[in-house]
Amino acid sequence: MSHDHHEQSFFSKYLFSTDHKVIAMQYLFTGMFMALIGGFFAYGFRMQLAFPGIEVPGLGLVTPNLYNELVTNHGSIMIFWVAMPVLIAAFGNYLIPLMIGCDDMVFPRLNRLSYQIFLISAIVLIASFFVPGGGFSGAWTSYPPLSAQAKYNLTPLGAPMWLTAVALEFVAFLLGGINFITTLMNSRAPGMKMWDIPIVLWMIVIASIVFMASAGPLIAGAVMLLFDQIYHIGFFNPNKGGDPILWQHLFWFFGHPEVYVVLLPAMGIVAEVITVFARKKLFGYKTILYTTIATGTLSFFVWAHHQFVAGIDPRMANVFTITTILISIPVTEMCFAYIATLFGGSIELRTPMLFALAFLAEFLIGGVTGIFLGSSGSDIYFHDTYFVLAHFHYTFVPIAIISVFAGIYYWFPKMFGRHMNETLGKIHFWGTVIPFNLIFLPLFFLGLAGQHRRIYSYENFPELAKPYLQDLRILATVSLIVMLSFQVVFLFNFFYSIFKGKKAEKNPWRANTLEWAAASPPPHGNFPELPQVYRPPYEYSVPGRELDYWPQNEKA
Amino acid sequence: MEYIIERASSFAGDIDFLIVLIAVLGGFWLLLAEAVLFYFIVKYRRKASPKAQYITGEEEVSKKWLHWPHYAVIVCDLFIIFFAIQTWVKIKQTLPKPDAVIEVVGQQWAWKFTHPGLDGKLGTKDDVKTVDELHVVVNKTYQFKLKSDDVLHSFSIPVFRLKQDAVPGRTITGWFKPTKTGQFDIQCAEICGIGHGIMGAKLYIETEEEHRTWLEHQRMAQVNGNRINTAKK
Amino acid sequence: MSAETSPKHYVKIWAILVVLLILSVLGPMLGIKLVTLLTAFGIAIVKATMVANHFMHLNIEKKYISYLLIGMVLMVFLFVGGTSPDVLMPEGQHWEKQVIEQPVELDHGGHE
Amino acid sequence: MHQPIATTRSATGIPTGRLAVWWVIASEIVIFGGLLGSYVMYRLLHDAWSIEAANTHTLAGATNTFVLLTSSLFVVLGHHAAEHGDGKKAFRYLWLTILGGFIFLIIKSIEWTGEIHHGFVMTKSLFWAFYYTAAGLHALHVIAGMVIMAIISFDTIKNKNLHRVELIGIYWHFVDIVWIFLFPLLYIAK
Repeated sequence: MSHDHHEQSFFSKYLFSTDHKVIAMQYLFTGMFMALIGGFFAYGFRMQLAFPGIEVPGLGLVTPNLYNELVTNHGSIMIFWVAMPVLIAAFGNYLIPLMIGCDDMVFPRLNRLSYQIFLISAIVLIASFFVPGGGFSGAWTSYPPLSAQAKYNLTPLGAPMWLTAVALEFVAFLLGGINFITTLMNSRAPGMKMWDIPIVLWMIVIASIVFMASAGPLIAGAVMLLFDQIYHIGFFNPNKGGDPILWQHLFWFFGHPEVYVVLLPAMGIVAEVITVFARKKLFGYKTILYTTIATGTLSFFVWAHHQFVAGIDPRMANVFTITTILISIPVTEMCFAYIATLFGGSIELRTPMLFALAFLAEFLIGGVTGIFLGSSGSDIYFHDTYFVLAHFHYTFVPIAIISVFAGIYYWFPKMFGRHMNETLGKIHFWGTVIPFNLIFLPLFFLGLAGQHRRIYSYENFPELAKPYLQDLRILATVSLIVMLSFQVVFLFNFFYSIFKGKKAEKNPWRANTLEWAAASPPPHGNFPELPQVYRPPYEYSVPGRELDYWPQNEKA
Repeated sequence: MEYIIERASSFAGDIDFLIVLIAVLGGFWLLLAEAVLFYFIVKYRRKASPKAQYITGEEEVSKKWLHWPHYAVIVCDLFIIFFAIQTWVKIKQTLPKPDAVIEVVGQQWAWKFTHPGLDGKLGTKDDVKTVDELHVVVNKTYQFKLKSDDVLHSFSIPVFRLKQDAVPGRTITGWFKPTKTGQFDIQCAEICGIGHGIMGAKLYIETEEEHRTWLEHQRMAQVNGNRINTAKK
Repeated sequence: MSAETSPKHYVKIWAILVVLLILSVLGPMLGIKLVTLLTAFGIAIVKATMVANHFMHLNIEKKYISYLLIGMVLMVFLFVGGTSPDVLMPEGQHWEKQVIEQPVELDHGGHE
Repeated sequence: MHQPIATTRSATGIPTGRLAVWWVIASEIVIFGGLLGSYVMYRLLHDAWSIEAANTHTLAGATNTFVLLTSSLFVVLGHHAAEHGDGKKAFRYLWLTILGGFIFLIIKSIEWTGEIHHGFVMTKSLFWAFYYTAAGLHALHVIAGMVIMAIISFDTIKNKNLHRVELIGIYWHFVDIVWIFLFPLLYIAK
């Protein structure tokens, strides 16, 4: 297995590696880099909103066009180039082979190709900020005709480049997804049955399947939109017989399942973390799995709730209201099961656990506020207001930021063989979670007051230009800056610990799953001897056993 | 809701009721879930509970702790669905007989309104066309025909709790009935390009007399304008 | 070796497919709309199933692969089903759209 | 580079390569489905499109269907040969299949050249836009299949990696099936 100890050059080891762990790190670092860009964009437009017309330090004057460009690309980056690569690709690549006890992904070269395409897509996106006319500024939903015709969006190069980048990114994740699915289906360690698979893997793979089934129409749609932009065909141009609403359907048929594509891996990471730090068996493993499948399936039936007032037939809205409210059923059941897991546990509040619990607490808020938007009647008012924005940030920030931190703090000892500093971790935790709430709670209120989205300055709307609303905007902006600056603590902790952190043993958290049976960090080939599996993954605190954990690979 | 933003249409109250209903039902479950979560975190922290219990959550005894709250959630869901659809049907799916019809057209980056003139009919010679100014009479039912000239826009009047996207190539019909006089904001709530942030219009809800005066004033201006134009030629 | 995977069997399937193809071309020549639809799309479905079953060996593959592929096809139908009230219809409840038919000009040059 | 152990495992009973090809096809179904679904909806809305569709060349389409069906036969025969360890024969069949792909593309290009000369270009109307987009996307799949097949064939002749003949075969049949649906959608329904 890992007997070939030939020296690899820097390039073949880090840039063109086929090792799933290296590829996972590539995804992770690319995602972190993109997150910095996305965060910087958020800083740019929040500064403009709080102090309209000032020279933003480090960015300059935010013109209306730049403002649109910033919000558009902030959204695109955070979803396509941060949440997706980190949650699915980085954790999926790192965890799947280790947790099912095999040496690599089934198609290592396909895996490398997937990352390379992803990297190109990121480069195309970044390049699009510097072309004449600037980057795309028609919102991440990219509704035509605005996105389709340069005479409307004024970004003749930025728009097609943005679209190309998104399409490439999809191709990358389709390839990656195929790899994940086949690996989990076929390459499990001997003895690992369906119910022995750690829940995080189930969730990553179900998310990949959901992604695969939903992204197809949008890939076709992206080709159509690209032709509209370049050749002025008019697939979505009503003056040529097209229909702009079709794009909205194509987009949201993908766009809504996408929410669950990133939610599921996050829930999975949280499941791993809370079981370990509460020393508890996961409450209702099968229930959680079934609700996951139900959520994944139902997520295909709800897409048009993004379009209630967008010009779709009002009769259809009733169908989508019902399905949308129904999807709350499996999701609440899942959340209840997670909370029930804590019952009777022995909770140790280490940094990963803090982040995992914060995920649950914050995500509940995001979930409940979603009901306002899923019910057609109240969505008439809330559609495209800051209420929507605050709602989905209450889901996406827990998903893409908080749960990712939980995962990084938890698996860091495995990834780099060293521990991250606990004190700095806790400082980082409070410095992230408290400002996070202070950013978005005011935005809920602004949304209730009727503040609509993607407006660079509210001075043109007397009802929204009231001083107390402006105070709320300033509060949100200041909180954002505080939150962003606390990420420096994380970055320092992260890079310092890679080189200088306390050395970690093989299984520092006394966890059950197979990745902890490998050395920290695992060598090429992962395991000295590929493990066998004898029991389910969450056998903590089993009565009659001296140890409170029972690794999956330990012979009875 | 009306403490945050005024209500000025006949159906604003319905939407506010729905919002409050969801806030109460959802808020109850949210607070309950958060309370249980934090109670567990405190009660079962390592110091207070050094040894964890072994509960699979697969037996009926423990599963019922999931299921019963869950059934209760479903009942709440049904309530919400019922009222959501009721509100939706009232606002978007029924068209009460209008007292007047207006035409609203969005373009980059202004709202164009066509009011019926003194004869009360749309499509006649004395129609009054305005840009970024909508004048309506309080307590009259209006039907609007919404169109767009170029890209998507969204006709949004927060005090009415009304929002409807304008789609190029389509004519979408809707209605509202103002219930309060005053001067309010009209927004464009769908990104429509570089000038999206300036695409606001004014809504004037007037009494019958005020509206008549305004119409007559407009008529005079129009006649004068025509005279000037003819003189120029 | 089973009869399902012999060269003879493949040739037989191929022959049937070619006959079906000829039928599907001839069918529309009758000019009856229903026949056209039936021969064109009915036969397409039959042909596709035959290729899938006998050439791709879905008939002897694990069942869940078929379910997977059918599931994906159902996804497409779901998408079309949810979208068609807006895209397929010229008008609906309280809305209508102008349907622009592009004029057919046969002598139009190949340039804009 | 050596193959990871992971690739050789088969917990489902389906070899990894074939399983992956099924998933590739699953993802392709929705891509083509999204495009064709949009086309069908537009087509049913616009009556005038059938007049446009009358300008397509049914005979060319039918011939191409025949060519693809025949190439499908060749590739399945190639798979049969490969299963019995006859790499040389499989190699011949693979190249016959590639030849079929070539003929398909040649007919396609003659057909398109004629149409473009008559002014039926992509920008003429949405029907032609869909016509070229859908058939073009399909043609790209044909080309990709041919390239992969050519690469595989040189292993096959050395009796190496014979299982790959089946994998490319399944993909090729899928490309065939897509055409089976494109043909009536673009050519016959008038």
